[in-house]
Amino acid sequence: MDLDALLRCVGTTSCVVTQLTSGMIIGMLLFLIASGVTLIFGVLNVINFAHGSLYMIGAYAAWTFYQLTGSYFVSALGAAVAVGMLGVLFERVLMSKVYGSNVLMQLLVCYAVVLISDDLIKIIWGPVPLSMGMPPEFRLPPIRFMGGVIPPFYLFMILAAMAIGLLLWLVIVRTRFGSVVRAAAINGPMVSALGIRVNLYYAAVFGIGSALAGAAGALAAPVRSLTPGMGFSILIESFIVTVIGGMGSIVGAFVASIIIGLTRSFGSIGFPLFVDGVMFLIMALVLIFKPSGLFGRPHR
Amino acid sequence: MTSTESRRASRRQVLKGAGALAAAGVIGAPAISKAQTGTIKIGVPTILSGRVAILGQTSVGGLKVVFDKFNAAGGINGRKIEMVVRDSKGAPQEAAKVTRDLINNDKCEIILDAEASSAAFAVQEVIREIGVLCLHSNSETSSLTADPKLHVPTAFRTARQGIHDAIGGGDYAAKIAKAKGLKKWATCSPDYAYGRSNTAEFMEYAKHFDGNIQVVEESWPKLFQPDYTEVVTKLLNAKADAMYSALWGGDLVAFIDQANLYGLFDKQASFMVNLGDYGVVDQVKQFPQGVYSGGRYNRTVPATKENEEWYQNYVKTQKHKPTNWSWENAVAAEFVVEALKKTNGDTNGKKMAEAIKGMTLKSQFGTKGTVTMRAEDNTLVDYIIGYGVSLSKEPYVSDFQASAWEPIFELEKQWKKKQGYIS
Amino acid sequence: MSAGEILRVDDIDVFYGASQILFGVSFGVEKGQSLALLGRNGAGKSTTMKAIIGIAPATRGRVSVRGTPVQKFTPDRIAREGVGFVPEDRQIFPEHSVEDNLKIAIKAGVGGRIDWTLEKIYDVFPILASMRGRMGGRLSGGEQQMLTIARTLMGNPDVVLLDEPSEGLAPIIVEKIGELIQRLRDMGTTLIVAEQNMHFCLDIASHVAVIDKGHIVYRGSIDELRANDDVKKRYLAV
Amino acid sequence: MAGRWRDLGLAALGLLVLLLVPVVGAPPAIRDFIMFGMAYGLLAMSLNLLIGYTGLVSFGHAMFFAAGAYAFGLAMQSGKFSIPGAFVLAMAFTATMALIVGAICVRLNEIYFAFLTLAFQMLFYNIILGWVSFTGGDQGLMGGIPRPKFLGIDLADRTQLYIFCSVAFVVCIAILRQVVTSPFGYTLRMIRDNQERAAFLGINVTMVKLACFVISACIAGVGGILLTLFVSGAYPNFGFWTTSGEAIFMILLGGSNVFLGPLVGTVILRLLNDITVSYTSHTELVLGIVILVLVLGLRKGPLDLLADRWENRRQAKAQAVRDAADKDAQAGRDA
Repeated sequence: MDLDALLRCVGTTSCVVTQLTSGMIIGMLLFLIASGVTLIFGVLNVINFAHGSLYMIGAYAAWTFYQLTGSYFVSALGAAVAVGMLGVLFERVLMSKVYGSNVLMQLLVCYAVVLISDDLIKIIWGPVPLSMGMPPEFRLPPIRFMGGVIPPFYLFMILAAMAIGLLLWLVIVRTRFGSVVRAAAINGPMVSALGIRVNLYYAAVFGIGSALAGAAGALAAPVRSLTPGMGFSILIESFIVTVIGGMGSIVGAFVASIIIGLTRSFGSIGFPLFVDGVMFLIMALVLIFKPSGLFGRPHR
Repeated sequence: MTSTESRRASRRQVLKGAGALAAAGVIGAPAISKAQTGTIKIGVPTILSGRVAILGQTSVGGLKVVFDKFNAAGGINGRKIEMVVRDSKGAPQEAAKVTRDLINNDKCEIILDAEASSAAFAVQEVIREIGVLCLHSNSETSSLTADPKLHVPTAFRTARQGIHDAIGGGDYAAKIAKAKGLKKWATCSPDYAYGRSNTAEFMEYAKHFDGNIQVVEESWPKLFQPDYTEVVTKLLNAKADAMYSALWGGDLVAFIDQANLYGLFDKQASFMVNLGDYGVVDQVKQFPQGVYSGGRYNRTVPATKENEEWYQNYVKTQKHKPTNWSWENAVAAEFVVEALKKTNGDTNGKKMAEAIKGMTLKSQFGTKGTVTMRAEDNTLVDYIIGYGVSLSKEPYVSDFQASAWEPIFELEKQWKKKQGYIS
Repeated sequence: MSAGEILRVDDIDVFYGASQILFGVSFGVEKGQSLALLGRNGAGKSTTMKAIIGIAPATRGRVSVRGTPVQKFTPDRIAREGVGFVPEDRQIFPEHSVEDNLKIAIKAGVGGRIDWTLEKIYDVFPILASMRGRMGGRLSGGEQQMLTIARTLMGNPDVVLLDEPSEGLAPIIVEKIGELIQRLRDMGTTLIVAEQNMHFCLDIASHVAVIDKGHIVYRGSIDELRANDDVKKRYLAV
Repeated sequence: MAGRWRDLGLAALGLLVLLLVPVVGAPPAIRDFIMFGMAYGLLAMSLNLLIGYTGLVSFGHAMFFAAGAYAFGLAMQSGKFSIPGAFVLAMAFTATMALIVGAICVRLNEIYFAFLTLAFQMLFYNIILGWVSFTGGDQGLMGGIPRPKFLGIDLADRTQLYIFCSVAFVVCIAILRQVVTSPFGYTLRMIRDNQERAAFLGINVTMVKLACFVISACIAGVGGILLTLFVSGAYPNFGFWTTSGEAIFMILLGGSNVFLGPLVGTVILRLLNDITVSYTSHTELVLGIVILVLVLGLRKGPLDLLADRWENRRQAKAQAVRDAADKDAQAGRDA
C-alpha cells in the first residue's frame, strides 16, 4: 500500500492527466472487447468464453495484413472484417447448435474453441511472440498537455474505440437493425413469430461482437506482443467489465471499462500489488449489492 | 426396429469399451515394448503449450543438437539416447506427475528438467524420492540449488543463476552509474518470484558497488500483463535517472513498444537483463538507443568460430533461432554425454551424479572456454554473463563486457551466509 | 382438404419434454372464416396455436398453409407464409415505443400484398396513434392487447391466430377488444381465436372447435354450438 | 435402509478393488494415475453435488481444492502438527471459508452465482500469489511436505500413501453417496427442480444450499490434500479458474445425472490427457477437437446417455407389456 503516493499524484495535474489518459487507454480497449461480450450475451443469452481468442486472432490477422499491405488502416479494417466473418462461422457451425441447452455445454464449446485456436495460432505463426511495431504514421513524439504526456497513437486508439462504440450505440438505438436486435434480446421467439429471420440477426450480432474483438486486437497489435494465449487475461477483465456494467448493457460496459481502467492506472500507484484483487472486489461487491450490474436489467 | 437399434447400440458400447481398454494398455505397454530396444531414455518435462511454448521448443532444440551428434557417433556401447518430451503445460502438479510417469512408466533413466521455476521445484521433490539423475536446465531461481534444505544429491542446475546475474549486473550498472551520474533508479519487473528476487538482488549489488544509487520507484506488472501503460506512466512520473527491468519474452517486447510511445527511454538509462535474446531482440521494431542489455544468448558472444558454427548448425537443424534456453539445455546435454562416457553407459543416478559433480566441460559458453558444475552446490559456474550496449540490428549488442567470476564467487558466498544457507 | 382451406392442422401430436399435450388434433379454416378454438384452461389451446406458428413444433402430423406443409419450418418462415400470431400474454416489446413496436413488424404479405400500413393501423386503432411515442411497457393491459394485434397486422397476414385475447382484461376492455376483432372479421380477415370465454366468441366466430385434454372433441358452426348444451356443459363449464 | 447397506457394501468392495491394485503388482505408474485421479475425482464429484444435484453452477470450486491443499501443506511445513491434526485443521479452515463465501453467494441465482464464486476464487488466488512470505507466491510451497509417521503409518512410503489416499477417497465418496440418498439429498434435488416450490413447502432454501456448499467444499478440500501429498507441494494454480473449468469439464464428460458420472469423466479426461501428451505436442488441439466431438455429437455425458437409453428401453419394455395386455384384452373381447 502506498496511499501517500496516490495522494501526491492526485495533487499534481501532470500526474492526474497522465494517469487519466492511461486509464482511458486501458479502459477503451477493454470496452471494445467487453461490448462484444455484452452484446452477444444480451441478445443471444450466450456467454462467449471464446471472445479472448477472437481478440487474439484479430491481432494476428492485423499483423499478417500489415506485413502484406504495409498499411495499418487497411490491416485494422481487414482484421475486424475477417474476425467478424469468423464469428459468424463460429456462431452458425458451433454455437447455434447449443443454444437453449445447458450453459455448461456452451462453455465447453467455447473452451474447445479457445484450445484449438491457441494451438492453431502456434502452428501458423509459431510460438515466438510477435511484434507489429508502431506504424510510421504514429511514430511521433508524445503530446504534452497540462504537464501530462499523451502518445498520439493512444489518442487515436481512444478516439477510434469511442467512435466505434458510438457507432455501435447508434446502430443499436437508431436503426431498424438495432430495433430488431433489441427486440430479439428481450423476446427472440416473438420476433421470429413476426416473420423476421431471427437466426440471421443472431449470426449478425455474433459477427458484430466478433468484429469488435477483432478491431480491439488490431488496435492493440502495434503495442502489445502477440503470443498464443494472449486473449486469456483480457477475457477475464472483459467479464469483470461486463458483470460490473450489467450483462447486456453497452452503456454499462462503457462506464465499467472506465472504472476498471482508472482502477488500474491509479491503483498501480496507490496499491500496486492488489490491483487485480481490487478489480475482483469491485465485481464481488456489485454482484452482492446489485447482481444485475450498474446498468443491467434483471436476468431473465 | 427397436431390437436392431439396441443391438447396434450395444455393439457401439463394446467398441467403446475396447477403446478404453486399448487406452489403458497404452499407459502400460510402452514400458515393455521399448525397453528392449536398448536406448537410453531421457525424459524431458517442459512447456510446449500456452504463452511460453517457445521455452519448450528452443529447450528441446538445444538438447537435440547434442544428442543427435552423440547418436550419430554411435552412442555409448551401442546404446543411443532417446528423448521422451512431455508437455506439462507449466503446471507444477502436472510436471510432477509427468516426471513420475517418465521414470516409472516410460523407463526414462535420466530427467532433463526443462521446466520454468515453480515446476522445477515440483520436479525436484520427485527426484528426491526416486533418485535418478536430474539436470534443471531452465530454472534460474537461486534457492533451488543454494538452499541446502532443498538440496537433492542427484539434481543439478545447468541454467544461469539469478544471484550470479545480479552480482555481475550490479557491478556493470554501478560502473555506468558512476560515470554518468545515475543516482535515482526505478525498477519495472514482473510480479512473481523470479522477477522480485532478481530485481531485489540486482539493486542490492548495484548499491553495493555504488553507494549513491537509490531506488525511488518500483513497479510490478503482472506476469503476461498485456498492457503496461499504467506502469509506463508511473515510471514517467518517477523521473528517475535509470531503470532496471527483469521483464522477459513477449512481455518485454510489449513493454518496450509501449514505453516508446511515451519516449521513456529518451529520459533515462535502461538496464534490461533479458533483452539480449533472439525472439525478443529481433521482435522489437523501434529499438531504443542506449539501452543496456544482459547477455542471454548471442551468436557474437563470445565472438568465436565455435559459437558461430554452433549458431549456424542450430538454425539449420532446428529451423529457428536459439535462445538462452537453448544453450542452457545444450550444456545440460553435454554434461549427460560426458558423464555417460565416464560411467561407461551406466545411468545409475548416484554414479552419474558422482561423475557430474565438479566436472569441468569444454564449452564455448564458458568464460575461459570451459564451464564447471560446482561441486559444493550442484550448480553451473564460469558460464558467460555480462552486459552490453543494445543495437537495433544484428548483432544486436556491442561493447559486451563479460563479468569476472572471482568477485561473483566472493559476493555469492556472503549472500549465502546472509540467507543462512552456509555458516 | 377442401379447396378453400387456407390453414389445416392434421392429426398433430405435441410434447413438452416428456409429457404429451396434444393428441392427434385436426381442424381447418377457410378463407374469410373465423374459427373459435374453445376449451378450458390447460386444454391445449395455446399449445395448438404455438404448434401452428412453429414455436412448439408438432412431433407427428401436418400443419399446412394453403396446401404447403409447414410443420418443419421455423416460426419466421411460417409467419412469412402468411400466418400472424397474437400470443396470449401479449408480449409487446416493453422498451420499444408503440410506433417502433409496429414498425418492427412491417412485412409484405404473401405475394407482396400490402393491406396494412401505419396510417391504416392508426386509423383503425386511433388510441395507438395518440400514444405512438410511449414505451410499450407503459401501456395498460388493454392497450397492449391492441398493440399486439396491430403489430401482427403490420405483417399483412392471411390468417391471424389470436391466443386468449380477452384474458386478464377488465370486462369493458374485453368488450372493446371484441368489437375490434369483429371489425377485423368484417374486413374479411381469416381468424383463429383461442378462448375459454365462450360468450366472447359467440359474436366473433363463424365456426368452432372444442378441445379438451389435448383432443378435439367437437367441431361445428357457431350456431350448432349455441344449440348444443351438452358440449357447453361438459367442456366449457357453461 | 437396504439401499444404504448396499451402498456401503459397494463402497467396501470399491475400496477392496483399489487396495488390490498394489497387491497384484500393478506398476507404479498405474498407482500414480489412480492417486492423481482420486484427487481430481473428489474435486469433480464434490462439485457435482452443487451442479448436478442442487443446480448451483459454481465457477469457483477450485478455491476450496486449493484451500485444503494450502492449509494442510502449511500446517505440515510448520512442523507443529501430525498428519491427522493437519487434516482436521485443513478441514476446519476449508469449512470456515466455505461458510463465509457460501453465505454471500448462495443467495444469488444462476449466472450471478457463477460469477460471484468466480470472483471469490480469483480473490483467493490473488491472495495466494500476493502473500509471498506465507504462501511462497507463485513458487508454491517449496521444499516438500514433511510426512512424519502417525499410528505406525508412513506416508513417505508410496504404497502406504496409496492406501491412505484410497481410504480417504472411498470414505468421501461414501459420504457423498449418503448425502444424495438421504432426505437432505431429496431436498437438494427439489431445490434444483423448483426452488419456489421448495420454499413453499417450508424449506429454508438458503440454509440448505449453504449446508450443501460447505459439505461440497470440504470434500474438494480433501481432494486438495490428496494432491498435496501426491506432488509433495501446493501451487497457486490449484486454485486458478482453469482448475474449476477442468472440474466442470470432467462432470460433463462423465455425466451429471449419474452419481459416479464425474468420476468416470475424471478418468476419461486424465486418460485423454496422458495419451495426447505422450503422442503429440499439440495437446490443446487434440483436446479441443475431442471436446467438440463429444459436446456436439453426444450432447450429454456418456453415462447420462447410457442412463437415458436404459430408462428408454425400460419404458419401451413396459409399453410393450401394456400393449400386449391391451391386445390380449382386445382379443378376449373379440372372441
